[in-house]
Amino acid sequence: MIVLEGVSKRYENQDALKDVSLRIEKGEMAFVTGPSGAGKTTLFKLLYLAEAPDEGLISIAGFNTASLDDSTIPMLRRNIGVVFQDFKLLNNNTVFDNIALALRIRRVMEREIKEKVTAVLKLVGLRHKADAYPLTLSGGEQQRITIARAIVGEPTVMLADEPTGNLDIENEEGIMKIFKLINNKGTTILIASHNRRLFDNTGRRVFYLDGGQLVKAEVR
Amino acid sequence: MIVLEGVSKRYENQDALKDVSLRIEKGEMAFVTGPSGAGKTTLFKLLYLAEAPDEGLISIAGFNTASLDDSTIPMLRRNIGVVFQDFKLLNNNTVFDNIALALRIRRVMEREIKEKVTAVLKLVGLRHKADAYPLTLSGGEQQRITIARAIVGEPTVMLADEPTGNLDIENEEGIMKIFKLINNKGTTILIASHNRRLFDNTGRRVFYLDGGQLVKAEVR
Amino acid sequence: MFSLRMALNSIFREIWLNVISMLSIGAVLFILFSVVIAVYNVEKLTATLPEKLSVMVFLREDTRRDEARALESAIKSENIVKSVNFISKEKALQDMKGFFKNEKFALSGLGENPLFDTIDVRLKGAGSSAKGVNAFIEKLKGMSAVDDVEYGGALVESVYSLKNGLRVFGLTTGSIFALSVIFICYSTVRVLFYRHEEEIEIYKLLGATKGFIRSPFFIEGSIIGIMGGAIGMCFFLAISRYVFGKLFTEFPLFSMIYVPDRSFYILPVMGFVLGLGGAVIALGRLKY
Amino acid sequence: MFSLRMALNSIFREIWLNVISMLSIGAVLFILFSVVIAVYNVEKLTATLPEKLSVMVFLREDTRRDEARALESAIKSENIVKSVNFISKEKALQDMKGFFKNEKFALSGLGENPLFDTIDVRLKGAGSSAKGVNAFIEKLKGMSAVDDVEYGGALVESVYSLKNGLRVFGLTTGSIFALSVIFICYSTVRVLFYRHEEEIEIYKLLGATKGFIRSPFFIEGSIIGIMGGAIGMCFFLAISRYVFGKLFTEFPLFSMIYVPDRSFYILPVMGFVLGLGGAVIALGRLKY
Ligand SMILES: Nc1ncnc2c1ncn2[C@@H]1O[C@H](COP(=O)(O)OP(=O)(O)OP(=O)(O)O)[C@@H](O)[C@H]1O
Ligand SMILES: Nc1ncnc2c1ncn2[C@@H]1O[C@H](COP(=O)(O)OP(=O)(O)OP(=O)(O)O)[C@@H](O)[C@H]1O
Ligand SMILES: [Mg+2]
Ligand SMILES: [Mg+2]
Repeated sequence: MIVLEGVSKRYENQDALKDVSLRIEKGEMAFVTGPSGAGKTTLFKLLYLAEAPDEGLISIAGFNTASLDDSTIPMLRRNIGVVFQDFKLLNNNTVFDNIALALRIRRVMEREIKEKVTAVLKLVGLRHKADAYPLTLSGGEQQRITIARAIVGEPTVMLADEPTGNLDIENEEGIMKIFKLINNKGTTILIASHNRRLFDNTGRRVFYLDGGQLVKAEVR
Repeated sequence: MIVLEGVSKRYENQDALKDVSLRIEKGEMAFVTGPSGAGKTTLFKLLYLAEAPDEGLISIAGFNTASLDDSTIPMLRRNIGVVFQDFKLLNNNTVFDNIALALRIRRVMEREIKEKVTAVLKLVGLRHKADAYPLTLSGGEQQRITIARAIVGEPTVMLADEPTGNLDIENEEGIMKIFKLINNKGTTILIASHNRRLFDNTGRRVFYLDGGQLVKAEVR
Repeated sequence: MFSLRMALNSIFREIWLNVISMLSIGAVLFILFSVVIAVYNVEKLTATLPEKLSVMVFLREDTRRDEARALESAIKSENIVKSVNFISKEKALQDMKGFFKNEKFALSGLGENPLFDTIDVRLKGAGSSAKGVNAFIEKLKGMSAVDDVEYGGALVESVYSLKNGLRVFGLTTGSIFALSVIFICYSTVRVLFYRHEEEIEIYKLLGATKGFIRSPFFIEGSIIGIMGGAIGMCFFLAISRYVFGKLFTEFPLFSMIYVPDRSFYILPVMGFVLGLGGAVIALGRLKY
Repeated sequence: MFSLRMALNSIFREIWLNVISMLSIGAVLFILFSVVIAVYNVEKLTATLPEKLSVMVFLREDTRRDEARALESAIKSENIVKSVNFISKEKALQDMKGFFKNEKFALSGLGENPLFDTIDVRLKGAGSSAKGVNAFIEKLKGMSAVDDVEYGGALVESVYSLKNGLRVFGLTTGSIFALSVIFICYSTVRVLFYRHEEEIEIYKLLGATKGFIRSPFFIEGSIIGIMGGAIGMCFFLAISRYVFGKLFTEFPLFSMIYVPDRSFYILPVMGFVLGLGGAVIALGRLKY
């Protein structure tokens, strides 16, 4: 489902990724970890096409990212649900509209949108915040809205970047349960996190990045 | 150093804080914890005067926050170093200028600024990022810049809101070491976090908030 | 429907910013419209100027009446001529006596009629130039029955100069102002849209198509433009009713200012075009 | 120093946005300046109009020369009068003969001089109104030596009407345009500053004093204004050199347009004032 072959990405004076190769199977749930600045977010940016690699090949959901034109990029992105590390919520829209946007982009009917958004809001425990604006939410609440937006469109691939950084243990467990549920339904999930609790003793594969290099891959 | 007496804060349809009373001594390092949306950030906002309480008395660094005029508010704020949960970095300024701002506000000489900023950047391990812009930094790097900005002015009180949410264990330990160091030099520190690692087995006091109420205070 | 909702949402969330921008587009369209009306009026005024030019053709004393008539129709057939009017020397004397009577002159002492037959030639305004008029006059002077030709001379030159100068001046000024105004409208929309950059980025990352991203902004730009134009129109109507209204009654001369019927309806249309155009340019080519 | 650095940093970080805003302030100041120059020229032109008005006072046939001289000095002492010129009937005949000679008339047949002594009275332009002129004429008519007074009549009315109308018209239009332009400048700075709101919030939370927060923005506003004004000035100079320059040679009449010496230096100053003022209003009262 996700294949990287010899991928490198460099910024002005820094190698963010160096010769990274990895392969994540369809329906797998895997983790990426590594110290701050290791390149986890950069890896995700390459996968959802916010950046292009300097070297190497990337394939996701069956597409080779190098050979995409302007009409297939949005289509591909609609197949990928992303939990952004910095949330990327629209501050001028309500929580409901923020989540609904992921469906409106897919031209879903308004009635169906209402149902689905209400369902995911319940799932992340924020149904009472549907009409609130993001800036009036607590950090953890914003993070859960971002997660809700990523899952509402039922993507085939999910990329979650530090999805529990602002969450307490109970919420963290709740979110991980949701991820497992979605994964069981067939969604391929890649989670970037420093939080070992998320992957320790799960029997999942964990990729270790450091200084942009893939230093280890093991099953925990 | 920090005193709250029967403090309540309500937003439109929500009690963010309900009748909270607590007292943190000069030179103490204490923790606030609680689930997402418990009111930790709201408590901090009251302390650094971004919001006013609906009821109750707050006193910080010897000032009663209810009786401050426009000229003493900035003075008080310069005595408080805040690590904001959402960082609040100036995206159009370099890392150096972001940190230096805390000193420029205090009318420190440029030469001294250069020294001090370089020192704190070294402390958080980001000296090589002095000329970078915040948006080119990783989440954890941004968080460390925010911490650097909070400590560079040597405030008498420090409020750190989820300061390690985006940090790996090594960086987390590094930051906590810095906090202890500062605390040993006399700075009163209040840290809000879900991360039990920060306060378990420290012998520090921990305040538990839930639904805006102070439900427990214990030494861990 | 959704695009419209998004656009309205965006406008209302920061209503003051948008109202300020609408007002400033309105103000600038109002200025443009006023200038265009002014240029138009000057044009209209100058267009009538040269028609008032007349050339007096004095005929030789010995010219016979039938020769004079023949000359008259020859002149009349010239392209440049609007009308001719033959004035016999008897009629000229008659006129003169009437004229001087009022003016406290007595011409009763005059013996023989000292005057000449003349032809009063009026020239066409449109399509004629100073050169053409001069050539025509030379031609007249060359005719055998013509004793002398009197015409504005320097005046002809300066009236044509004024007319063409005003036209060039008005059109240049008008175009420069129009360009400035278009630029200001674009700039207003551009700066206003700047705060949407992050929003657009998020839309893109979520997989929105270009059309989906653009439509709310096009609608927003159009609404701002139309509202701006409408404000400019109201502004113009208010001004023209109260200020000019007062001016007209106090200074009747100004009622000669002519605003083409309901032409101010064009302002919202212009606002629409500029707002939409501004939005199109401001968004530019979206890239993924 | 730091404030200046911050201001320049802010301008250069988003240079295009700022350049666009400067251009649009420049354009709008250019328009305003052109309108003011136009109004000024119309004013100047009309100010000279009434001075060209003259009143002809015809004296009774039996008026003695000394009486006439007395009357002349009496009229001269009137407030409204600029100059008087006594024309004896002998001189009038002389003039007339010269005049009619050219015009193909022969007045040799005239017996006795049929003309009258007249006083040609020229009126002051400034400070005179149609009412004052009419009152003055009534007064003249009431004098014993005066036979009749001839003056522009309706013309006097309409020249004064034109003069005052143009003044009112020019001043109203000018003020409305000026207000619009001030608003547009304010709006430009306001919208431009909108993106700084978060920044200001952060400054406040870090404990910056109001002065510290404001100064970079005031400097930024001033720079944008000055640059805008300078752009407007360059624009005006370029236009007046190339466009008017061509117009002047082709249509000499237009060289009568008068731009007060180096007055366009005022544009950067106006830009500065508007930019700074816009920044002051845009920032408003800072509250903690
Ligand atoms: N646009 C950019 N320009 C320059 N450098 C960049 C840019 N984006 C990322 N970097 C650098 O690349 C390195 C990797 O960044 P990345 O965001 O991938 O780290 P990360 O593993 O996500 O870290 P964290 O856990 O702190 O979020 C960092 O040192 C960062 O400063
Ligand atoms: N400006 C506001 N308007 C309305 N509600 C608000 C506002 N700020 C906070 N709230 C609400 O008050 C509650 C407490 O928020 P607060 O940010 O203090 O939580 P927190 O303890 O910091 O949570 P987290 O750990 O997720 O950051 C939340 O439910 C939040 O939605
Ligand atoms: Mg990251
Ligand atoms: Mg919080």
